[in-house]
Amino acid sequence: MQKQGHRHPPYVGIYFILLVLTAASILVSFVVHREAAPPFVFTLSTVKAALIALFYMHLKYEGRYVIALALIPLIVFAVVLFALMPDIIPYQKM
Amino acid sequence: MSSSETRVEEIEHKEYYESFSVPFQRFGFWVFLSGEIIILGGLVAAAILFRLSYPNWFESSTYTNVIISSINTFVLLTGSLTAVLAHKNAVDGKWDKVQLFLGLTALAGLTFISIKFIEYSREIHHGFVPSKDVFWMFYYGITGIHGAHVLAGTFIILGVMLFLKKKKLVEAVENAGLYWHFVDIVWLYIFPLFYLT
Amino acid sequence: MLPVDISSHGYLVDRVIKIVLIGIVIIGIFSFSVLIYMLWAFRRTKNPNPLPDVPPLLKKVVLIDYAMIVFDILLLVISSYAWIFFFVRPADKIKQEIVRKGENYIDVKAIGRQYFWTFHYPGKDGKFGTSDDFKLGNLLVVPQNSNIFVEVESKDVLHSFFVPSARMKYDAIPGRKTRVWFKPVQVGEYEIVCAELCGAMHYNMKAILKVLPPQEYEDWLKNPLKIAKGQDLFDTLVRR
Amino acid sequence: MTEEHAHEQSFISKYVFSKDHKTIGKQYLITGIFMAIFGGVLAGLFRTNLASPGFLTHEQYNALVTYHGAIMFFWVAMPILLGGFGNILIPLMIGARDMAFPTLNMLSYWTFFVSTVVLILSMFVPGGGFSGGWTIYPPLSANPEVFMGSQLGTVLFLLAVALEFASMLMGGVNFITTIFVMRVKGLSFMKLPIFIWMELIASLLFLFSVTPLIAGAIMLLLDILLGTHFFRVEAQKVGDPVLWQHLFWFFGHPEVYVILFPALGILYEVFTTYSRRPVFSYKTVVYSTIVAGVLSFIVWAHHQFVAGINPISAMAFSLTTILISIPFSMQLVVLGLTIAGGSIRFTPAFIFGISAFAMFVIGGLTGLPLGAVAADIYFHDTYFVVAHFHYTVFTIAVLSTISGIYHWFPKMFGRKINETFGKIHAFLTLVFYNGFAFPAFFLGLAGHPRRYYTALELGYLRKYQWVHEFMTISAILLIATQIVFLFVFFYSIFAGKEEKEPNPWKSTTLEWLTPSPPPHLNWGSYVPVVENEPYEYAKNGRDFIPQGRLVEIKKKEV
Repeated sequence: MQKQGHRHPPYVGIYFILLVLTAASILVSFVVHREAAPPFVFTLSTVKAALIALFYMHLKYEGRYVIALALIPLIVFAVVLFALMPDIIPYQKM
Repeated sequence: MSSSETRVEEIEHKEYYESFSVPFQRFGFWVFLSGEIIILGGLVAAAILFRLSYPNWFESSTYTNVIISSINTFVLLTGSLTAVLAHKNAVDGKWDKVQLFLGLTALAGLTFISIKFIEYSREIHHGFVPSKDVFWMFYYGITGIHGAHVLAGTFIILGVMLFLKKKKLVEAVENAGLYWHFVDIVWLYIFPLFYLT
Repeated sequence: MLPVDISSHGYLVDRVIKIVLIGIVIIGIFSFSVLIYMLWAFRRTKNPNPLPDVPPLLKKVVLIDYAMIVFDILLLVISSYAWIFFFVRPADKIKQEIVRKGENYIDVKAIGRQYFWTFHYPGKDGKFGTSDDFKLGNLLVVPQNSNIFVEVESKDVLHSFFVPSARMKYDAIPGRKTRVWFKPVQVGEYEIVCAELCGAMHYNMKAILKVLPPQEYEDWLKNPLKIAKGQDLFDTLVRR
Repeated sequence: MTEEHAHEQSFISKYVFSKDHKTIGKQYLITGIFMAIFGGVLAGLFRTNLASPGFLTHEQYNALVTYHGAIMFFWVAMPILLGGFGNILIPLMIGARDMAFPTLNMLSYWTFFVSTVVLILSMFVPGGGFSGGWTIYPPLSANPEVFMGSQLGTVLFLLAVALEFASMLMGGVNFITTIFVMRVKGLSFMKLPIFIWMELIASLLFLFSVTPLIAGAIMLLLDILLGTHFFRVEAQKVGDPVLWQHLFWFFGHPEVYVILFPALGILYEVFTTYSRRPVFSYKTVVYSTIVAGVLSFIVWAHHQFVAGINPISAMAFSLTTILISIPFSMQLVVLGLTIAGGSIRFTPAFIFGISAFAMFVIGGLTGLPLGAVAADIYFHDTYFVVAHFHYTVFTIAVLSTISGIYHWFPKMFGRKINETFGKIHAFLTLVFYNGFAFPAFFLGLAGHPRRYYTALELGYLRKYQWVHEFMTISAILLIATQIVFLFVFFYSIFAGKEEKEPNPWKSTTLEWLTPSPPPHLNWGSYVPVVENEPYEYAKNGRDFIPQGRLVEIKKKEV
């Protein structure tokens, strides 16, 4: 019942991109100042995660229901994170 | 799902039910994954909240071993590649190659867990126990849960390998792979959170 | 049913409560009358065959949704007003204002433990951590018409500093210090209770809020412990 | 019944480890009913203590309060409304032959069963069960040294809750997949019976709300077992108890809707059937339910207005909380107007349904003072809250459920349940229930905090002791009524009059097409074909038009 329509994306090529990005994030964490590193490193992580989700997990070829199932948790994650920030952080800093 | 009920389902499915773009096995698996994303996401969210407010996080994170964890990242990514190649071959009908690639993925899982084990024992040996401080409790909590997921993923893949001897189902290979990729993505965030920054 | 209100802000809370209760009683009575009318008018013996459409008059019941929206907005406005006025502003800011205006104020720490409250007074110098600090067990003595800043804190589990008569409630959370403000305007003895499950004797975690006229409070302050010891409330302290 | 010979099954695979959704649903239903009686008896015990203090010890009182809350939510409302009615009705109403994953379904029930056993075990471990409230607030639950129960009891309690969540998640995955993928030909989303919509939205809400709490529960267990301090505070070690409250209520509020929506779904089916009128506005129901579901994710902090959250975000949460009353008022108006113009049959199912509706109006309206942030300063954690959630949750878990049981009893068991008894049952339940729940509003106004062993210790509450006594008597009578119902229920399952008619109530939805009880694989050698809207009553001069009809199929040989 697998949808046969799409051609296989270049899995091995993506793998090498992932490895290069990983090396880059390790490099960044050592080169860049520690306060400034997290945004870069996490952006790289997000790029990698997007590559895996889109190609390895075939989200690029899925219908809207499956994409919704993948996106709703991220929205929930964001809601929890941002709604909790004003409550948890100031008290932890004391 | 071996009784005759399932077979009735399979035959009748297309004829009697409203058409739906996704096969039900994969849809159900994505529903499950959707929940899993939030379980690990919730843990990571808590970690981020404490990370942003806990000044000594970076200090503690320098004690974790970047080399070992980089090797582990490599192992997981390779497992992802072999899992997706297994699925590709399954779609193309080359079932002996599927077995090979699934075997490699399971091997990657076992390697990851062994390396993690060595890492844990070194850290505990040096006195970094979970109750030491905020960083270490999150470190053990999250990597522990993640490790359990890797273990589960390995078992799923081994189970699919055994299952394939009887039935050649593309869905089974794909779902096992999906789980593996999901665990991999989670690691991509854990790695910088605890090792790099 | 509401207990007597002794605080300067309590009337606002009471007003919100009264408005919302009157509102829901009106909406409730209306809904129930429509419901009972429908049950009576459309029973099978009276109306053996269902009508093809809802009677036009009843369709107007949909307006209750709009009434609900209006009521909600009203409620939000008055409730937010009370909240902004007395609770949103951090007690620190209220304090600055009060210092500027030159009004009276006292600082107290309320520390919750299983199952008693201790109230720390800064003593004559008005600072905590000096030798003239003193503390009372389960007794909070405050002067009338003075601004009271209570820093609520807990040493073990969650408690809640609830003064029903002052319309004041705030959770005592371990690791966090929260300052709340109220101003008692009526002399007398009132109860402070715990409103967050804190263990087996939760129901017994009570203290007395004693509001004294300013002059008596000054007298009391000269020798606070002597008078406080007269209270048998210290029993709980002694037991631990 | 033509299929029977092809599926000769042993007793164990037919009644115990069954993969048939109807059997699993009945297993859930009956387990849930037993837990309801159990939870009710617990309530009777601690209410007796409130009337005459000293009946229980302090630890016992707290433990009973805790278990009563947890049981009624997790072991009664959810298994009955999702596990029971959901399992039985979803495949029947959408014309499927079974759930999408029958084995998972069986696992779900048995995980639930194990969780029930663990829960009851945890009550009787040496040192006493968990007694920190069903909200499991740390540090009370995380610090064994300050906690009054035993650590083993706490761990087992958490384990039981975790197993129950796992079981309901399995069920939820199954429900969502089944409803999406296995609708019979012609049954598009906008033709689904409202009950199915409600189950779908409830399952999605549960899936997305419980998972952060699972993350929290893992952290709490680590706190208890490994001595970490996610939620505990020790010197130099900064945990945050408020984080748990956030995670808990992020789940806790949608959870209420998880059980509320199926209950409302039952009411829609019952109201349309017995008043012979279609739903007043189908689309309003669907969309307002979706809106309410989405909003339910951003209202949670109204449980924590005075629990140290940022006052500005408290205002934001107050706004969303009050906003959520709008979709619900729309729902209730539609539900109420469904009977307008009808020809009402006062069957037990309808009487229970209408009382559930009326009680829910009270419950919903009294939510407003709790959502308004200034009033909540006073009402937070008082008996007003207790009264409010009994008017909502009791309505959901008991009144709607019993309404559903009376409605679908012939379909489930192929037998009738006595109508006269049902009417008396409805009347007594309503009277005793109001007798015990309504006075609690006044206790709340008087400032009576929740979870108090006795009110006699507080001067300003001492004069209300007679209210407690009155409430206790009503509560005990209420439980006694339900125990009588339990006997009648089981008597009717085994010895009730047989129901030959597949559609005794002349209802429209698909489940009434097949014989009662439905054969294995639900439709025998027929299959339903959907042609109409779900609720076509009083249309074109006909009393009712079924949603579909059965057509015979030629079965291919396997």
